[in-house]
Amino acid sequence: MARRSKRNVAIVATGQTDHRSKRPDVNIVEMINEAVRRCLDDAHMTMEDIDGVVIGNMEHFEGVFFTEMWSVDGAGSFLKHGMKITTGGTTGSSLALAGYYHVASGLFDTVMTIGWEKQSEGETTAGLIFQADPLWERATMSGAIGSFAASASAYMHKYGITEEQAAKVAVKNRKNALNNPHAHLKLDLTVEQVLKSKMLAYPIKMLDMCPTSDGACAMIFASEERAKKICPNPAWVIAGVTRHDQPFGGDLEMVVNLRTLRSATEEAYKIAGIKDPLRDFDVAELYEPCTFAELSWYEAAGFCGPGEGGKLMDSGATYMDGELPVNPSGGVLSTNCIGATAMIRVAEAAIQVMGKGGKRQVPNVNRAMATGFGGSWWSDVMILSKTP
Amino acid sequence: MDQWLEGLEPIVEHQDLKVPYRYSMGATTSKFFIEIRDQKKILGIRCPKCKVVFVPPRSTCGRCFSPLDKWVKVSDQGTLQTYTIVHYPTPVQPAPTPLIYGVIKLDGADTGLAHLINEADYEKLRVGMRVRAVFKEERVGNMLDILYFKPVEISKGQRKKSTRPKVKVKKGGARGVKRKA
Amino acid sequence: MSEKGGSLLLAEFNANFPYEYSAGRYASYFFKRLKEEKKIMGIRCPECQRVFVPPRPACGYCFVRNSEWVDLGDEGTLWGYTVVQFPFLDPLTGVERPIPYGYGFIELKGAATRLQHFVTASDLNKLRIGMRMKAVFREERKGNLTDILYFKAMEE
Amino acid sequence: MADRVGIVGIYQTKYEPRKIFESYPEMAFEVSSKVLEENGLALEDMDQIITNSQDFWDGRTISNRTVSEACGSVLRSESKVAMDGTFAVFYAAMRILSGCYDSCLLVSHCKMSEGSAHVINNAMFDPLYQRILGFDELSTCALQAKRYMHKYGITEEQCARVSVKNLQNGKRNPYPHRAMEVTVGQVMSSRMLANPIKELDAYPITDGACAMILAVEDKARKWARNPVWIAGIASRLDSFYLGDRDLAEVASLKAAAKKAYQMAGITNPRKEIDLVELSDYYSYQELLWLEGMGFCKRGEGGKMVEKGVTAMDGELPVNPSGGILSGNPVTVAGAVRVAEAALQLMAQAGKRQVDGVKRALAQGHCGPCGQGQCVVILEKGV
Repeated sequence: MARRSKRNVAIVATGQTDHRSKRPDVNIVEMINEAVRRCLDDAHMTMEDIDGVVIGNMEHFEGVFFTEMWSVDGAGSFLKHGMKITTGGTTGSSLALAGYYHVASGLFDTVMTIGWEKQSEGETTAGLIFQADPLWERATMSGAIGSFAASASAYMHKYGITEEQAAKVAVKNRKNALNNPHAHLKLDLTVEQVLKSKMLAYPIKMLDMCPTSDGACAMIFASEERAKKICPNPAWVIAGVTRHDQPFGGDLEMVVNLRTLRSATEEAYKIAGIKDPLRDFDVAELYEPCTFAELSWYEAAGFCGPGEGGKLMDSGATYMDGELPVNPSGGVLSTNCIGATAMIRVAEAAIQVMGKGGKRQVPNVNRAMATGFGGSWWSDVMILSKTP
Repeated sequence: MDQWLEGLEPIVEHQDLKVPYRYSMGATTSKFFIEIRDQKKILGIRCPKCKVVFVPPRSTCGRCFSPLDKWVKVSDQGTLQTYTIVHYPTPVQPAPTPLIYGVIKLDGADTGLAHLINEADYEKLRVGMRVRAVFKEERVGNMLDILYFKPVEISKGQRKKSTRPKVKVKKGGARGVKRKA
Repeated sequence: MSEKGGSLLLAEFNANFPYEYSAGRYASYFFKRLKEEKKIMGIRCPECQRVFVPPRPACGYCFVRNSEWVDLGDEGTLWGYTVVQFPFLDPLTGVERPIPYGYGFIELKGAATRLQHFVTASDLNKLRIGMRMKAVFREERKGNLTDILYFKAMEE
Repeated sequence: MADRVGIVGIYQTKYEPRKIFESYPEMAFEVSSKVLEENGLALEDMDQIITNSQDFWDGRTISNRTVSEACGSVLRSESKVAMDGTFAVFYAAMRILSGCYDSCLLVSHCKMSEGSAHVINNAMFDPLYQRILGFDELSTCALQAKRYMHKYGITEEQCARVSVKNLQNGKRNPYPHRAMEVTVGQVMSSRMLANPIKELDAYPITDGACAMILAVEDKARKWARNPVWIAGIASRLDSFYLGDRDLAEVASLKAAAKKAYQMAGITNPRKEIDLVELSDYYSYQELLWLEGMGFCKRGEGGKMVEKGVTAMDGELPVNPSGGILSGNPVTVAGAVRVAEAALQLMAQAGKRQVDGVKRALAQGHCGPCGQGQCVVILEKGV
């Protein structure tokens, strides 16, 4: 149903904080400002060159109702167009898509998108319980971990996925993170260590789960005319698709089958002319909130058939030197500042296309995909390319 | 109407959502409160480009995006820009109603500070009146270390001068600064 | 917290947001039947015939109003579950929620969706996917979801 | 604007102080299904859904999770604008202009009765400097009202006249709940909340939802007898801290209006705009916003209402709907302004219809004292 935009739009710059478990040295607005300045530096631009700012986070995580208003000084949105878009875990990708639509509409030439979270300032599990239905889910809900655990157990049961296969995701992504200066958790782990880490909620152990981070990410989207002047190798947005779903966890198969990602990737691949994602993409940044999820997302994104996520992991295809490196950044398992997390996926995919990946750069990236995950098992997909 | 709706009573679920939040103030805001706590001094921060002195301080000038680090001491006295007497009680107010809020432009600052006003005769409250900060005895490092602002007692002869303070228009001053108080 | 001598301060707030959530007609009816008759009701889409629990005004697939109530019985199959073993602050009480506890998704016969609830067995370690589960009701029911205390394994 | 986005249809719930029987999905399904039905459209005709709500009001993080299914977003494209409804209209319009989508179902909802207004509004203030002082929307708007009245000599009586006019206009509108016949004296003697704002100067706690269908030009022409076109739309943010700006000035509104006028080719708004629906959460705001948008000189807003310029039968009718003062929930209020302006242009405004409206302006704002402003110019279909 969605089409490619009428006007070409490119990502021309990104900026991230160095994500940590705690940033007591800066307040929320200062942390946002850090990402914004890094993004402007990346583009060799000043705030005057920006037409509008789109920002978001998880409001209840920090108990900050009007982030778009408070952040005006640090986000540089004074007397500019400003907008707040929040959709839970997909907030970052919703914002990136908003940057795309803003510029594609022809009403803006350059738009900055900002996602952030300072999880150390609130209670993450309590914040997540806020998102459960007050009548039907809140009493049982235990933050994100419980929902993943309950359906990961069903996923293992249905397809014979093993805890070892899941553990390999934790090892791969955190090792990748060693190459990413912005990543929060950078660890050289063994499968054994992951399996022996503290049990949180069967089958999810401490090292199967993403961390909680303080951090922000900013990006600049520009029109074709502007993009070519700003950046020698911009990352062109080829497709953007969103899929939402029914409201209750019990309505859905959750980790067993993320049908929103299946539906969103099918449409995005059609728009972008992707036939075989494993071959056609050079890199993918998937929003994997836990190890089991990455395996399941492989299936939903069509990298392999249903139930084959574990086997694909075993094959090594998604390692840095594999056929389709997944999460060279270290992924969500290494960094999770929720409102920024999905934007970091898009930013990291853009970094790969722009060739700015440093030690985490995958050689010769022409096409990259990024996904966002959140809400009620919702998905966003963006496809980026070296050529418009 | 569907039959099942007949005589149905609406159910309402009451929940109190309780979360403790711990906000890092960052270096700039911390310094502002530490100076008030330890020295009873109110500091502003000056933009090197706009020359605007911001109170409360922040680390970026919203108007020109310059980083800010030039501290200036401002007075604990200022001029009331506006005020209101709040008659309705809420669970978040720091004092019983009726309470008075005001925006005070401290001498030496270009922006106003929103705070409480007290020890004031309601009838005599007016925009342009001179007020002064009253500090708390036991200060802990937050905005309520200033208990409130109270009217400055002045003799008749002084009034004309102090109720109409000269507003310095700074060269290159930003929006709001050039305007009359 | 503002330790004298430290140059970085914190602002602390103990937030308390009160809400009065209207259950709406569909949930109000569900809880009424649960309270009065210990019945777990689903609601059927007149077009695709899917039965939804929790009940809701519309079918998301056909976008029509759901209309027909269906008694789903009090037995079902355990589709997926977990045992929560990590401590966390419960915003509903302001203190840590007691752990460990089991919760999962129950497939009630005839329902197209699963009901999320507490699950238990004689021992939490004995929970298995595919187990038959039965609702255990509260004696003094109040008209909310906790009128079902939990679903308990029928055989182990 | 090179391409045009049209408003095809509108549906509103009744706005009531406490919709105790309505859950969010019930309210959202009512407006979503009815707006489609009344316009002879199916959900499949909608390429995307934009929801508009605030997590703090809903008492739920990701408040669109509650209504997604009821708005038709199952396995479809949806996003949520967490600001005033005018911003949601803006986002829906730009997503259509992007060429990615041809149509949009926009659903805005809020039940103010379920939360604690002052506690929620206190959370809009930053936790470092302002929140601890216990500010809320009403008390800070009172600071703005006082500043404005002091600086420009606006009187409480002039503000009361806004309430008298809008509450009376609201009686012609079947949706709001607080429309009534009142005198200036009654407004003036209503309970003092935070001076100069009295009970009848302030909007009431309200529940409700509003849905709107927007579409690209060719679809809009096909679907609607009288499509209404968005001729200009712009938003701007002012500085945050209450003392950073002179509260009597409205730089963000001025800048947003300027941009919107430029897009619509308007040089003299007073002459070229026939009707205004603006966000009058408090009576003084109608005057301040009219000045900010250049409908009169600074300080002359009071005279406009005194002379009857803004009355139903005046030269520039303002809020023939009865405005937010008659009862619209926060967030939804901005979508209602656009909806009501559109209904006037569609000649579907019933008893509140103003004759000969060809071009109308809708304005919305959010944040402390109107920090964020959005201006929408609508034109009758040609």
